[in-house]
Amino acid sequence: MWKTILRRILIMIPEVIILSILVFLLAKAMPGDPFTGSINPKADPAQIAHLMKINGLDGPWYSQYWNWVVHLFHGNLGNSYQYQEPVTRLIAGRATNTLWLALFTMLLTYAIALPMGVFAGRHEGKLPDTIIRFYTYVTYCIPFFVILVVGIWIFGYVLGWFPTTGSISITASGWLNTIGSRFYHILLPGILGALFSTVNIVQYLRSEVIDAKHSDYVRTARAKGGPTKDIYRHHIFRNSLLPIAAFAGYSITGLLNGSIFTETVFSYPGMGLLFINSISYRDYTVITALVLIYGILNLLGTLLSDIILSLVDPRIRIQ
Amino acid sequence: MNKKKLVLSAVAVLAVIGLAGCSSKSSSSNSSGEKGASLKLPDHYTNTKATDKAATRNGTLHVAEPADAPFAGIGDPNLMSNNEDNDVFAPGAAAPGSINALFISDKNNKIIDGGLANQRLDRKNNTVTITLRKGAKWSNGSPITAKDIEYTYEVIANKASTSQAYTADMNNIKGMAAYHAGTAKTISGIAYPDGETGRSVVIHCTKMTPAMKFVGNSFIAETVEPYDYIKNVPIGKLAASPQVRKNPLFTGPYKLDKIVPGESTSWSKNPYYYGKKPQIKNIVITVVSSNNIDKAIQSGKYDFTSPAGVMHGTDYKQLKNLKNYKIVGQPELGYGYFGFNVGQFDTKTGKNTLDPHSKMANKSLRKAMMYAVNNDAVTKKFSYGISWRANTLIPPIFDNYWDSSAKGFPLDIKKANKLLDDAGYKKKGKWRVQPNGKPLTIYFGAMTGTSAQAATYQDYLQQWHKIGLNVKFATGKTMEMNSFYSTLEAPKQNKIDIYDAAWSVSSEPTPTMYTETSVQNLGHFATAKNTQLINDMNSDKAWNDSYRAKIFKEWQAYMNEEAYVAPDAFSYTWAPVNTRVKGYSLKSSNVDFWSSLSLTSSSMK
Amino acid sequence: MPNKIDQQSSISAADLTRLNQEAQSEATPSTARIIWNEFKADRPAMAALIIIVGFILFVMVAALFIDTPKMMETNIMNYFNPPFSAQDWLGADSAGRSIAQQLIVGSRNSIGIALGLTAISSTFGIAWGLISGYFNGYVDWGMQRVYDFMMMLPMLMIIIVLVTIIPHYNAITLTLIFSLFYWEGTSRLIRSRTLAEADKDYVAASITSGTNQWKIIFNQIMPNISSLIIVDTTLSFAENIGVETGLSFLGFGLPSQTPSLGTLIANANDPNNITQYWWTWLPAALEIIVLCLSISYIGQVLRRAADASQRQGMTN
Amino acid sequence: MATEDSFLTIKDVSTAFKINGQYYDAISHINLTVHHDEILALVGESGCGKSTLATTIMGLHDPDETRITGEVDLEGTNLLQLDENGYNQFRGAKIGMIFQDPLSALNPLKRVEDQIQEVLDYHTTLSTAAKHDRVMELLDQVGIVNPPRTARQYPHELSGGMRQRVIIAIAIACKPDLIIADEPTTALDVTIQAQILDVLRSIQTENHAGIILITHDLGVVAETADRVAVMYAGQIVELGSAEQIFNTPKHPYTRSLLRSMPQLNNESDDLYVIQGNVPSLRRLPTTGDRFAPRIPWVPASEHEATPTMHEVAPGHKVRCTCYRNFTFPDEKGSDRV
Amino acid sequence: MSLIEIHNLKVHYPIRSGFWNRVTDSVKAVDGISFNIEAGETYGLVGESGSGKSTTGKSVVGLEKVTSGQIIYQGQDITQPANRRRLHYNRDVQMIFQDSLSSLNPRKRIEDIIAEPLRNFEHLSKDDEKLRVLQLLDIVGLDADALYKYPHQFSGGQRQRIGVARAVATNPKLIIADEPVSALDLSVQAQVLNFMKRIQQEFGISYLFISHDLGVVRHMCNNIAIMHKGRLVELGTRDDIYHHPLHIYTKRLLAAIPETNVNQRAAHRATRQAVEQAYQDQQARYYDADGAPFPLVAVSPTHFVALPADFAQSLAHAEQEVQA
Repeated sequence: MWKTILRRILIMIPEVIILSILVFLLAKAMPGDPFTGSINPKADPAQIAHLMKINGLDGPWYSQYWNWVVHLFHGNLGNSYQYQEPVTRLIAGRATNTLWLALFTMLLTYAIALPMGVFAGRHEGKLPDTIIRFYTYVTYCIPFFVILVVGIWIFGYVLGWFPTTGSISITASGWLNTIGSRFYHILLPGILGALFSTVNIVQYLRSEVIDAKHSDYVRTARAKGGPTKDIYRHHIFRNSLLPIAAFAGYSITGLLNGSIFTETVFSYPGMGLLFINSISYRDYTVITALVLIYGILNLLGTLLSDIILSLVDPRIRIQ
Repeated sequence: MNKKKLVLSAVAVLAVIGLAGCSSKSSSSNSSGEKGASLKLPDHYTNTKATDKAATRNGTLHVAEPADAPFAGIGDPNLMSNNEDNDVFAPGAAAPGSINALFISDKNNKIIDGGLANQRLDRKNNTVTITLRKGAKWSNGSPITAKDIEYTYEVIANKASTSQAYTADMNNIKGMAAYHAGTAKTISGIAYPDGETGRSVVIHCTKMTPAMKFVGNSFIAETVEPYDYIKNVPIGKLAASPQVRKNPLFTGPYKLDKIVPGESTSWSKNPYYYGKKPQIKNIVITVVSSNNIDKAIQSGKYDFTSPAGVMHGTDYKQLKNLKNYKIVGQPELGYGYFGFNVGQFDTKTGKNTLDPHSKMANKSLRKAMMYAVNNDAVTKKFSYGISWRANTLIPPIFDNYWDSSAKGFPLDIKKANKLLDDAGYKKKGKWRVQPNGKPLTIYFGAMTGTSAQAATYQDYLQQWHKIGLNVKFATGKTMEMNSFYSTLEAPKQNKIDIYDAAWSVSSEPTPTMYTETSVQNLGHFATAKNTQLINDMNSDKAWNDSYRAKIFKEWQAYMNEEAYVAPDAFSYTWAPVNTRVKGYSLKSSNVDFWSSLSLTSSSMK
Repeated sequence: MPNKIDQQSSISAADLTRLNQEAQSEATPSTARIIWNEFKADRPAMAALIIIVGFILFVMVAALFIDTPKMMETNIMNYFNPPFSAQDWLGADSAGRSIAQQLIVGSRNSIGIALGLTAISSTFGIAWGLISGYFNGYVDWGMQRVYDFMMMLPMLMIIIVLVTIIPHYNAITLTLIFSLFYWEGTSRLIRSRTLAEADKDYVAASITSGTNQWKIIFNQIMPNISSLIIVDTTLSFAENIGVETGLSFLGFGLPSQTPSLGTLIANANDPNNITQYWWTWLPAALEIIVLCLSISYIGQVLRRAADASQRQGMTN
Repeated sequence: MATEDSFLTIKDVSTAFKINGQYYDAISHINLTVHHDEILALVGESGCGKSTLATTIMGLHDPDETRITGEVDLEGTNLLQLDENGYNQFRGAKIGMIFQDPLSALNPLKRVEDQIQEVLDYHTTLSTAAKHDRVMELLDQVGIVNPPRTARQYPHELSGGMRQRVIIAIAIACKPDLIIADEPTTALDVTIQAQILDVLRSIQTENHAGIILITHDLGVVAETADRVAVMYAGQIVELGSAEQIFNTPKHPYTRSLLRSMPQLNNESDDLYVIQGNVPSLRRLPTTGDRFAPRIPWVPASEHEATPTMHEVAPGHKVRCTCYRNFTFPDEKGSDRV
Repeated sequence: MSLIEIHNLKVHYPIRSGFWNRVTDSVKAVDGISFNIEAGETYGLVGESGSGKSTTGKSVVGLEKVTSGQIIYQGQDITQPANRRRLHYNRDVQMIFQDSLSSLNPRKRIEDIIAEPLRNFEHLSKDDEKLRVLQLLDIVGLDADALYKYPHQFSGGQRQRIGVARAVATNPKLIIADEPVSALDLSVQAQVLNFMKRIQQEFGISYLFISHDLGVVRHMCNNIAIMHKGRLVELGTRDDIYHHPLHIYTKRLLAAIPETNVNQRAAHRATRQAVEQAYQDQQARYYDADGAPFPLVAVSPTHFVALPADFAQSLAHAEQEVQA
């Protein structure tokens, strides 16, 4: 199994290399440079050239790329022009926030979606099923940011139940307070994100449950004389949940995309907001690093899904 | 959105600067527009309520910093590069925008005694002597020394420095160029009469200029750096170091307790502050998305927005009638303007040259375009009075220099048409053609911004269409800020003929961005008279204040006459202030902004 | 040997017309007819179909009568006109532009983008999925690597970067940019079904009948996944109508002079608009929801029609 | 075989499925008894209702989609009257079922042992260790060579024959009186089929169970069954001992089936072909003999208007009177009756 | 000359494993079989699932990528796709599939299905083509109104007849019938088998009839090959195989066929169990050290068995004596 994972990771390497070249070139192709308009007008052109040079912005693209890669291998992604600190440190701080939020959203998503999907599948065609399906249709049709914007307006401003900005209150002290404050800040975006991302899982799980319900092995289980609840617990739930569990890795992709919206609306300082800001500031080092990181996270998500699936499904054991 | 302002190193000092990309432009005002704003905002809030003792003991002042991005968190005035950092570290300074500043100034921004240090200019010996007040201390209790003054120059000028604050004018200090180039280890022009730990430094210059009398000039750095505290950090790495990020030192009334990177800062009283004793136990400054700032204020979460924070006209409309908030404001250090592309920058000689054959080289055309713009109406509708039509290129906050009598370009379609007719721009079909008969299409460059700005730009186009000029957006739409500036900064370009942009200026108003050699002279105009006038502003004669004012006014008249760059709008810098706040005053005479503040109640209402 | 067949069968050329007519009268209705019957049987679905088709036609035609540049002119006097007023029955936005007119032109633009995007990405995705699924071996391996790589790309980020790079981007370039990424879901779906189909004996039968590989892919296999294709395309279309809204919200959408549902909904990114000037964004949001729901509903019917023909196959 | 020792009596059972809101009988008016120690084969072509009868006895139909009438009496209890919980006392305990497709009938995610033990969990109070022992015993009983190893495996790791043995182990775990085997060997190779049939028979001997063996393969029936019920279009058309059915078949359908088999000793060129098709569920004739359309040369007068079962020999019953003078068209005058 | 000669045909599927996912082993689906198909004859290929009989059939018709060996048709090795194309091989060699539903494209009308090979090989005019399809339908006993219907509207037996019609459309010389009746009910099976026989007689087609059902094979085939583990274990005439089986595997298969003679079921079971016992006990004598069948040796001009020559001869003698 470890060998297979290692091999998968090796296969990823060329993909990551191509991605790195791609993002590097894309970033270079963006108009303007990080100093556009920000140079002191009294500074002479030599000073600008000097700054470009110490930031590795001179020379042809391949030499810039090569420098970048060499630094990359030293764990050095360069400095953010906008934030004047090492990109690794900058992103590390933001990544923590994004991961907190993503993790919470994911847990909440599953906490909401699993009962809903199972319930809808179990009562296929009945009223609760109709209601749940209507909910999924409507949610599917509403743009994500509309949910966020309306949500922050109602619960953040009108009702004032939740903070509307930031990741933690500065007045929080002590570990309990700190964690509490962090949690309080991700609560609303997490709930809204979860409400949105349940849709796919609910629909998928529902049809899985319906399939499982009509499967031969459930018929076998019924022929064993098991009570309905045991049959659901031992056979239907478990078998329908497996593909969903494997979905978890892939859902990282969705959460990362969503983070760009959530963090923008909630001024939540995570990687998504950092990306949007960096685009405006042409902060290449940050842009390239973020795209690369998101790409690698996507890859790892896929790998994770495969691993989970092989762990939980004996038919797909990785040798 | 993108209101990337290019700020400079903080201190209300530094020279000109950045482009206030998008703050609200446009203005209201009476129809003739000579006298500035129709809306009069008070520059202070007189709160007569008694100060609650409990509030003083336990109260927390909540300040909102409107911003689209988390702040960078560089707690050093010479290294920070955006407004947000300046704002969130403001309580470390006596007054907003003067973190670790040496000097205080009068209402004309002239340096006066009584600050952290006093300055003496010696025109005979070409020296500047700066003397620290006695017993001045950093917020950690260690003394402020002469070396701290000098170290500012090292931080700015060091070869490895990430600071953007180094200016060509600093080469005026002896030995500075060599240090900057890395050929000298120390700056030979800076001397310590009583040693590095003493209280004074003497700066030897090659020449003295009148600008040196004012805060915000680009010749003399006006801050201190805590040398002892940061001496072990290589200057190239200073901006990323914890000494600057986590626990920066300040000289102001409050000291930094805690910082949540990108989000908020928390402050408590600095017992070592030399000036007026601070009165509030705790100050918290939090970044609030500029989209949400109105809702945040309306729901009563903050006492006021950062005094220098960017607030739009639409925000004013939303907030002006709140019962528990008062609006306080003063004219902005900056202005919006129209620029015309009339030349190119010669990279070899480093000079801008006028191209007499360029599309916009005709003065009548430029002026006609300006007279066609209905800025009075536009600003009134979209900014609710916090912007108004500008009449010159010097903002009214510079009382001495601003020419209040300048007419600017009020709406006058008739005059515009006449100018064009006289200059030979005849109508051929729907549009006017060039005097030589060739068709005329003018490309307008504008930055993507708020919806009000988009509407404004659209209105400009419509107005120009009214006088028969075929004006189109360059690239067909508004431009994202970076594309906009990278297009304009090209030495020679023909994509944009006229553009709308903004400058925020330093408290010393010499318009260096319009000089023959400036790379920020985006329209590349250069005339002998302009060069002469700007040089005169800092000539020996200009030590005479009234002469200097006269030159400034002459320059304003000249610019309005030639219209290479034409004024667009002036604005207020303003903030909603909660009625529990006492002592809020933006008066420039209030050198103790932060320590003057107190709370009348411990709970916000 | 044709003679042999002639000898074995009593049918000769003389009977051809008669038999053909007989056969014709017994002919089974086509898939299209089955789907149509399904719609006729399902009133809500019919209503959804009428709404969609009627709305699209209305928007396409009405948009012809609107002078877009004129409509997008700033009209200071109409600044945030409330709805149901004389000039603008749906009100006006911050530049005094009619929301109703913008809604029509914006719908046209958004639907146009959705149609273009669906056409490009579905065609590409279907072709990719069919080819990759049919040919195993190196072709499939190579195509799968490309697919994996595309899947790894953080789509939204790359789109934003591309949008900022392209200087003269407009609805068409935007459609093309989206098309770069939106074929993936379709291709995966189609590929997995093609893999299953390619294993079926009728494909083997076609091979042994000497049919060329491309004909097998597009004439034999594709019709068999047509119901999947129809349903997937329908649902993609529903999704694609709102595709540019997210970008517009983040500020990377269509140019401001090109109204779209996205630019209208993006008005909601100013919280003041949410409550005070709700008419600037709400109608567009509702429209997207209604369109998307209707199309999804139609998709359900199509899916049912497809299933029904299969069920029929089992009971007969 | 006296009726007294029959422990399962199926009385007048009909099962109808709902199709587009209307009910259609899949089996109608079935009467059968099953005795201990016997294998009763239900034979017929696909669609004749064999499996429906099995699932009806097991109570596995969705009550919303089916309408079941009649009585299934197992040792004094009418199963059709039971609610779900009541039924569960019988399923697995008194009735075991063996399914056709051994792969899909096993939960792919559970080890063999867990799947067998599940029955014991539901119906016994044995200790865990005792259950484990019982599982090993069962696996051994169904002829699995290495029970501990197989018990730890997952279904996909087993061959088709092994899987079917596991299913049998599940079915017999609680020593049920009745085992219903629904096409237990159809998916298997002929050699494996023989082994599985041997296992079934040995189980029956050991447990004294009654087995209902559902199959379409006359060979399997001839090899295994004690009694045979031939089904056509939802009805039993002939019922008798294996000897009676194979040696003296009466009903035209039974005779047609036997005649259309490629016999090992029959190398003639043409096989007998029954005319027409099995009617689909929705087109079942509601009156008259359902097989009549497929023997059109038999005059209507030969058929009963409402066909009933006639006892032609002790224990040998035939539906409808048409059997009396039935001959195949190509053997007119043959003396075979 | 034989219609088709198969020489040492091998079809191996690679198994990849190890760190670099290299091919480390292979599943030997077909592992070196040779036989000839004569014109007009019927060959039965019998074996259990996984014995490689279907793979062999598919290789002959060109559906399977052959690992090694040759299939010679008209002097050309048709394991090369180019040769198949040039010879219009599939006009002469056709196939009938087991699953009649999946072998007919559910989205195509019957006319298009039957005409498919015609369109590829014969290029008839529209009317001629339609006429040919109608005639073919007539031959397999279907009415003209089938023309514009879809496969799912027919019963299993009718569909299989449509499959037959398609297979004979181009007047092939050989039809590979892969379990053509195993999915059908008894009565329908009889119908299809009758058609296949009739068509063979009338058109002089050769069949390679693949089945696991020895009863059906016996009914249909004059020549029978028994396959096991990818190799042929016994090859001979119907009489050779059914009455003089030599290989223990053949005997076991024959013994496992259920008898319809109820009166002798006990005896039959005893025989079967005895053969099964012998099969279990005597593996070593009948298979080589790797458990694979030996190469074929001839025991008579028509009868071949996969055993060491001497052992085969002794078995043959013993057999003759028993018969005598």
